[in-house]
Amino acid sequence: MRAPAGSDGLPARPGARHLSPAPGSKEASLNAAIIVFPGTNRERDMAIALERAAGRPPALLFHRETELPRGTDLVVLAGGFSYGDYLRCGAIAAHSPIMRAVREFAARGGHVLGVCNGFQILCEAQMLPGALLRNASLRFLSMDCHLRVERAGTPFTGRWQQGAVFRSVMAHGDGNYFADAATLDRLEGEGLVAFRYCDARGEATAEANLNGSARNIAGILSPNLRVLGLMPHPENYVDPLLGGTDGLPLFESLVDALAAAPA
Amino acid sequence: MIRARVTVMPKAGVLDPQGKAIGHALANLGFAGVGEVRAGKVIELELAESDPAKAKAQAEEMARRLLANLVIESYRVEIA
Amino acid sequence: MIRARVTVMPKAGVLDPQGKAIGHALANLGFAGVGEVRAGKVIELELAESDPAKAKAQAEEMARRLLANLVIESYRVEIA
Amino acid sequence: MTADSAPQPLPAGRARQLAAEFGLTPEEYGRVLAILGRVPSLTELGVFSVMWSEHCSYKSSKVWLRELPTRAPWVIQGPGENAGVIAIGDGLAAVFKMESHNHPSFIEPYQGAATGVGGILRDVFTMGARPVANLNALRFGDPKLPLTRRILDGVVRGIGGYGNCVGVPTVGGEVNFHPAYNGNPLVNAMTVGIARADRIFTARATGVGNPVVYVGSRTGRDGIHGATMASAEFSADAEEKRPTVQIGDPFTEKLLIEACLELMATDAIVAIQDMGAAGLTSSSVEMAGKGGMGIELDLDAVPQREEGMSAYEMMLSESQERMLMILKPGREAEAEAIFRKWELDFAVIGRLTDTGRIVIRHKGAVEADIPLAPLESEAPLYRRPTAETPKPPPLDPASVPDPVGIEEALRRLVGSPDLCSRRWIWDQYDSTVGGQTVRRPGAADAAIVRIEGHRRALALTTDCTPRYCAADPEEGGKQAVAEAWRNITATGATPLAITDNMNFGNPEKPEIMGQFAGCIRGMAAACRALDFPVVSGNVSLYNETEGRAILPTPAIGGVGVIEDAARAIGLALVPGCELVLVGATRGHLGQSLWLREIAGREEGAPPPVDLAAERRNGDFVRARILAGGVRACHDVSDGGLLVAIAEMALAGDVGATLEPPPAGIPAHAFWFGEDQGRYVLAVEDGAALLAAAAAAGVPAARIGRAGAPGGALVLPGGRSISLAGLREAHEGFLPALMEGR
Ligand SMILES: Nc1ncnc2c1ncn2[C@@H]1O[C@H](COP(=O)(O)OP(=O)(O)O)[C@@H](O)[C@H]1O
Ligand SMILES: [Mg+2]
Repeated sequence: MRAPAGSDGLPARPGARHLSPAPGSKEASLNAAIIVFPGTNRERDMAIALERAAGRPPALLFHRETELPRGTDLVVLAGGFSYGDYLRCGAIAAHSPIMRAVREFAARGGHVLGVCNGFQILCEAQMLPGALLRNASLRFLSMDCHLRVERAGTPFTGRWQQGAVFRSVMAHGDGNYFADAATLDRLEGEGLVAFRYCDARGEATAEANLNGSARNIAGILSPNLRVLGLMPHPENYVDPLLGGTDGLPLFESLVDALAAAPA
Repeated sequence: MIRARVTVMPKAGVLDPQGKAIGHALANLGFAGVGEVRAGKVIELELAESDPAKAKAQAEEMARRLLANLVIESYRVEIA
Repeated sequence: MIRARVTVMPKAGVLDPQGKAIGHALANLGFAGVGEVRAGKVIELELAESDPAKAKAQAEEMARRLLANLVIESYRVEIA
Repeated sequence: MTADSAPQPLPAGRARQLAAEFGLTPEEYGRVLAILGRVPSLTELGVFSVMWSEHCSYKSSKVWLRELPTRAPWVIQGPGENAGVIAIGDGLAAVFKMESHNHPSFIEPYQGAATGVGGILRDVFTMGARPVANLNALRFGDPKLPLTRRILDGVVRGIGGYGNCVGVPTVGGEVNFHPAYNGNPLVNAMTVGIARADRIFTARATGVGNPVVYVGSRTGRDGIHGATMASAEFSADAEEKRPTVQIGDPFTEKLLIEACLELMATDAIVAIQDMGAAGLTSSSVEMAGKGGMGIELDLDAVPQREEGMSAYEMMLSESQERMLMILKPGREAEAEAIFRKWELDFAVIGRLTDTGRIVIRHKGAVEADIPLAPLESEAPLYRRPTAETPKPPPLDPASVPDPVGIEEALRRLVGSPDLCSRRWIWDQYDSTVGGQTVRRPGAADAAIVRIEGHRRALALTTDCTPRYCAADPEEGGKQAVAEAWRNITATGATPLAITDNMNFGNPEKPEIMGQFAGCIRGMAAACRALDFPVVSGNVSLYNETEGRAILPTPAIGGVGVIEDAARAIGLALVPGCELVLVGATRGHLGQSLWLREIAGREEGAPPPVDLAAERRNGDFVRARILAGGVRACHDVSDGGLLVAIAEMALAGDVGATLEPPPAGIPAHAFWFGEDQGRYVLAVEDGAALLAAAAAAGVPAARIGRAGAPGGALVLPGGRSISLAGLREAHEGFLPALMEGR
C-alpha cells in the first residue's frame, strides 16, 4: 500500500493541495472524503487506514469547499487541532462552509465518522449530543487504551462481536465526554453508545476511564447509526509494524456496509 | 466603537475540572476559606457600533452562535 | 461569604492567538464590524470572608500568586 | 540612494552608552564606528548588537567548533545553514538540528519551551523538509525544589502544547536532574524532517531585483533583544527581563508549514530563511550576506500587529511564526495565493540589490545603511583563554564498600530521579501522529520513525552525561557522542550523523572555556572514530546564575537509518531468550549513579571510552541484529548492567535469572559499574552469538536467561526481586513528584 506520490517525491500531503475526488467506478467499495480544516493533523493517518481497508485512497477536501465530491459515501472528520483548538475544541470548525454540506449529507442518510477532533466537531455542530470537556487530569493523554464494543452490527462495528475488546491509541487534551443525565439515559436506552473505555479484560472501570468521561463513554452513534464520533484513534492501529491491527475492523466494517448498501 | 465583554461559564451541574484544580491549588498555597471555584472564559470585543443596545444584541448573538456552547456553558454580555 | 471574580487577560501587546482566531471566525460567520478580539479567563471564587475589602485583597493575592501569569497576563478583581 | 537620506546618527555619548547596554564591548563598538565611518543610528546599533551577540555570531565558540568533523560521503549540507542535511537512501534526505531555549524557559516555562519547539521546526521546514519527529533533551534542578517542579511542569506542557498541535510526533529525548541546573534549566529541542535530496532549499539570496517576501504572522514588539538576552548571564533581577517573552502560536505554525511546503513544490523560491533570534535583522542580513548581495527593506510594508512600531523595534522583534524569502521575479502572485489560502500574511517588503549593503527605509527615511561584508568579516571572534579541568584520579572500586546490597541498590536506583521512568512526560506528548512511529518512547534505545510510503526508517536519539563532562570534559564529550551512536546501533540502525547543542557557563571564565574546548576535543575524536559527523548545532553560553555555572552539557542528537523498519528491534525482554553481554566489564564506579545515589559521593574519573572497542562492539551488534536472531537489545549506560537488565525486564514484563559475576570484580562494581561500549542482547541462540563474538574479537559473556511473563529478576544466589515492586519504584517517582501521587 502506498500513498500517491506528490510533486515533492514524498507521499502527497492532503491539505497542501486539493486532490481530485476518487472516480465513482462501480466496483469501488468506498468513496470516502476526509475534510481538512486548518489545523487538522491526522488526515494522513486516516487516509492510510481507509486505503488499507478499501484498497483505494480517500479524497481530501479543504474546509473552504461547499460541496462534497459526487458519489461520496463516507465523510471523515479526522483528528488534530482545527483552528488551534482555540475557544473550544471543534467549535470554529463546526461553523466552516463545508460543514453545511456535511450536515445535509448526514440528513440524507450519509455515513459520517468523526475521530478525536472530528468527534468534537460533530458535537459542536450538534450532529451528535453532548460535549467534550478537558480531561479530568487537565493533562494531554497520549497512550494506549482499551475499548469495548457496546453496539455491534452497525456500519462501523459490523466486524466485531458485541462486547469485543480492542486496543487503540488515544491522544487528546479534551476527551472527557459530557451530557446531561437524560441524554445519557437516552443514548444508553437506544443503544447508541458505540464504545466504552475498559481495561484489558473488558471491565469498564474507573481506572480505565482515563479522561473522566461520563459512564466511560468513548464513542457514540446517531439514532440512524450512520454517524459515529469517538475520541481514540483506531486509524493508528492498522499495521502490525506500528503496534497492531486492532483498529482495522472499524474500517473493514465500513467497507462491508457501504459495499452492501450504498447510501 | 463599543467594547463588549462576553463571559462564558460552565453551567451548574457541568463538571469543571479546571475550577476544581484551581481550588485545590489555592488550598495548597495556604489560602483558607475558599469555597466553590468555577473557571470560565471572557472574550472582549470591539464592535463598530454606536448604539449600546444594538451592540449588546449583536454580542449576544455571537455568544449563542459561537462563543458559548449552550450544552455545557452559559453566557453573560456586558457593554463597557 | 463573598463572591469574587478574577479576570485574567493577555497583557496589551502580547500576542493573543486565541483572540485572533475568534475574530477570524466571527468574521467568517458574517458578523461585520468586529475590531480587536482578546480572549482571557475568568475565575469565580467563593470566599469565607465578610469584609469586601479583605476579600478583594485576598483575591488579588491569589491572582498574583497563582491565577495570573504576570509575565504575560494582567488581572482585575471584582467583588460581587 | 542619495546622500541626503543618510541615517540619523545617535548623539555620540548616547550611542556609546547604548552600545554597552546592548552588550557590545568598547572595542566592538569601535569597530562599528570604523565600519560605518560615523556614529550609528539606533536601528544600526540594534543590528550590530544582535548580529554580534554570542547567540548570532558564535564569537566565543567558533574557533572551537571548527575542530568538529563535518564531512562524510552522505553529508549533503553541514553546519552553516538552518539545519544539517544527510542522504538516507531512496533519493531522500534527513534534515535536522537541535536548538536551546534555556533562558526563555526559565522565565516562562510554557511559552519558553513551546517557542523553542516552534523555532526548531522552522529551521527544518525552511530547508524544504516536512518535519516528521521532535525530540527534547531536558535538564532540571533539584527535584525537591518547588521551582523545579513548576519549571518541569511548564516545559513539558509547552513542548506538548506546541508539538501536539502542529502534528509532529514527539518521539524521544532525555531528562536529567542536578542542583547545578537550579537557576538554569536546559531545554534543547530537536526536529527531524524528510525532503527529497535534490530539493533542498537554502538561505543564499541571489538575483538583483528579486523580491524579498515576508510571510506568516504579523510583527509585534515581542522579545526585542531576545538574542542578546540569550547571551547574557542571569542575575537575581531576571524578572526585569520578562517583557522579552514571546508567545507561540502552533496553529499558525502548522499553516506556515503547509503553505511553505506547497510553495516549495513549485520552483518560485530562490532562498528562504526563518525569522528566529533577532528576526528580520538576522534573516535579511544572513540571506543577503550568503549570496554576496545587497538588500533594501521597506518597513512600511511589514505586516504589523501593533501600532506605531519604530524601525528599531521591527528589526529586532522576535515575533514567532514568520519567514523571509526571496522569490524569482514575477512569481509574487502565485506565492501570495498560496499564503492567502492558508490565511497567512504575505507582503513584498524589499528587493535584492548589487550594493553589498543593507538599506532599511521606514516612513520615508533611511534608518540604516550598513555594508554587509564587514558586518560579517569584522564580526568579533575570540579565542578566549582556557583552563583545563584537572583530571580526577580514577576511583578504586575496592575503596567504596557496598553499604546496602545489590537488591536494595537496584530498587533505589530504578526509582532515582535520573533513572526513573519518563512515562509521565512522554504520556503528554503525541508520539503517534503521522502514523509512522514504529518504536515510541521507552520502547527502544532510539525512537524508530518510518518514512511514509517507504520501508526505510529513521532511528533517533539524544544523549549526554553531564556529570562525566564535568569530571573530565574530553572523556565526557566522547561519551556523549558514543552513547548516541550506541543507542542507534542497539536498534539495528546505522548511525549517520549528529547535531549538537553545546550548553555551558560563562565563556569569559577560563575554566568554562576549558570545559568547552575539552568537550569539543572528545566529541571530535568520537565523531571521527565512529564516522558520525556533525552536520548542525547550536551553542548556548552564559548558563550561570549568580556566578554558578551549569554542568557542561554538550547534548548530542543522533540520526541513523535502517533500510527495513521491520528489522528494527526494541529493548523489551522476550521470554525464553538467553542474555548475552557484549563489551568488556571492569567495574568502573567513578562518577557512576550508584556512587552518587547509594554511596552519596560524586567523585573519580568517568568511565573511559575506548573508541576502537566502541566501534568494534557496535558494528558487531548491529550486524547480528540485521542477521536475525536477536530479539531485544539495550545499551548499558547510566546505572550499569543490572539497571539495563531491569529496564529490559520491565519493558517486556518478563523476568530473568542471572549468572554469578566473574571473580576479581566486587559484585556491586560488576552490576552497577558504568563501563562503556557495552550492550545486553536477548538472543535465541547464545552459543552461536558467543562463537561469532569470539571470531570477531569482541568480548562477550552469557549472563543469564529470560524467564516468564510477569516474573522476577533472580539474582545469583537465588534472591529474587519481583518486577511488580521494581515497577512501582520505577514508574512511581515522577507521578509522585508531580501530582503528589
Ligand atoms: N523528554 C523526553 N521526551 C520524550 N521521551 C523521553 C524524554 N526523556 C526520555 N525519554 C525517553 O525515555 C527513554 C529512556 O531515556 P534514557 O534513559 O535517556 O535512555 P538511554 O539512557 O537509553 O539513552 C527513551 O526512550 C527516551 O527517548
Ligand atoms: Mg538516550
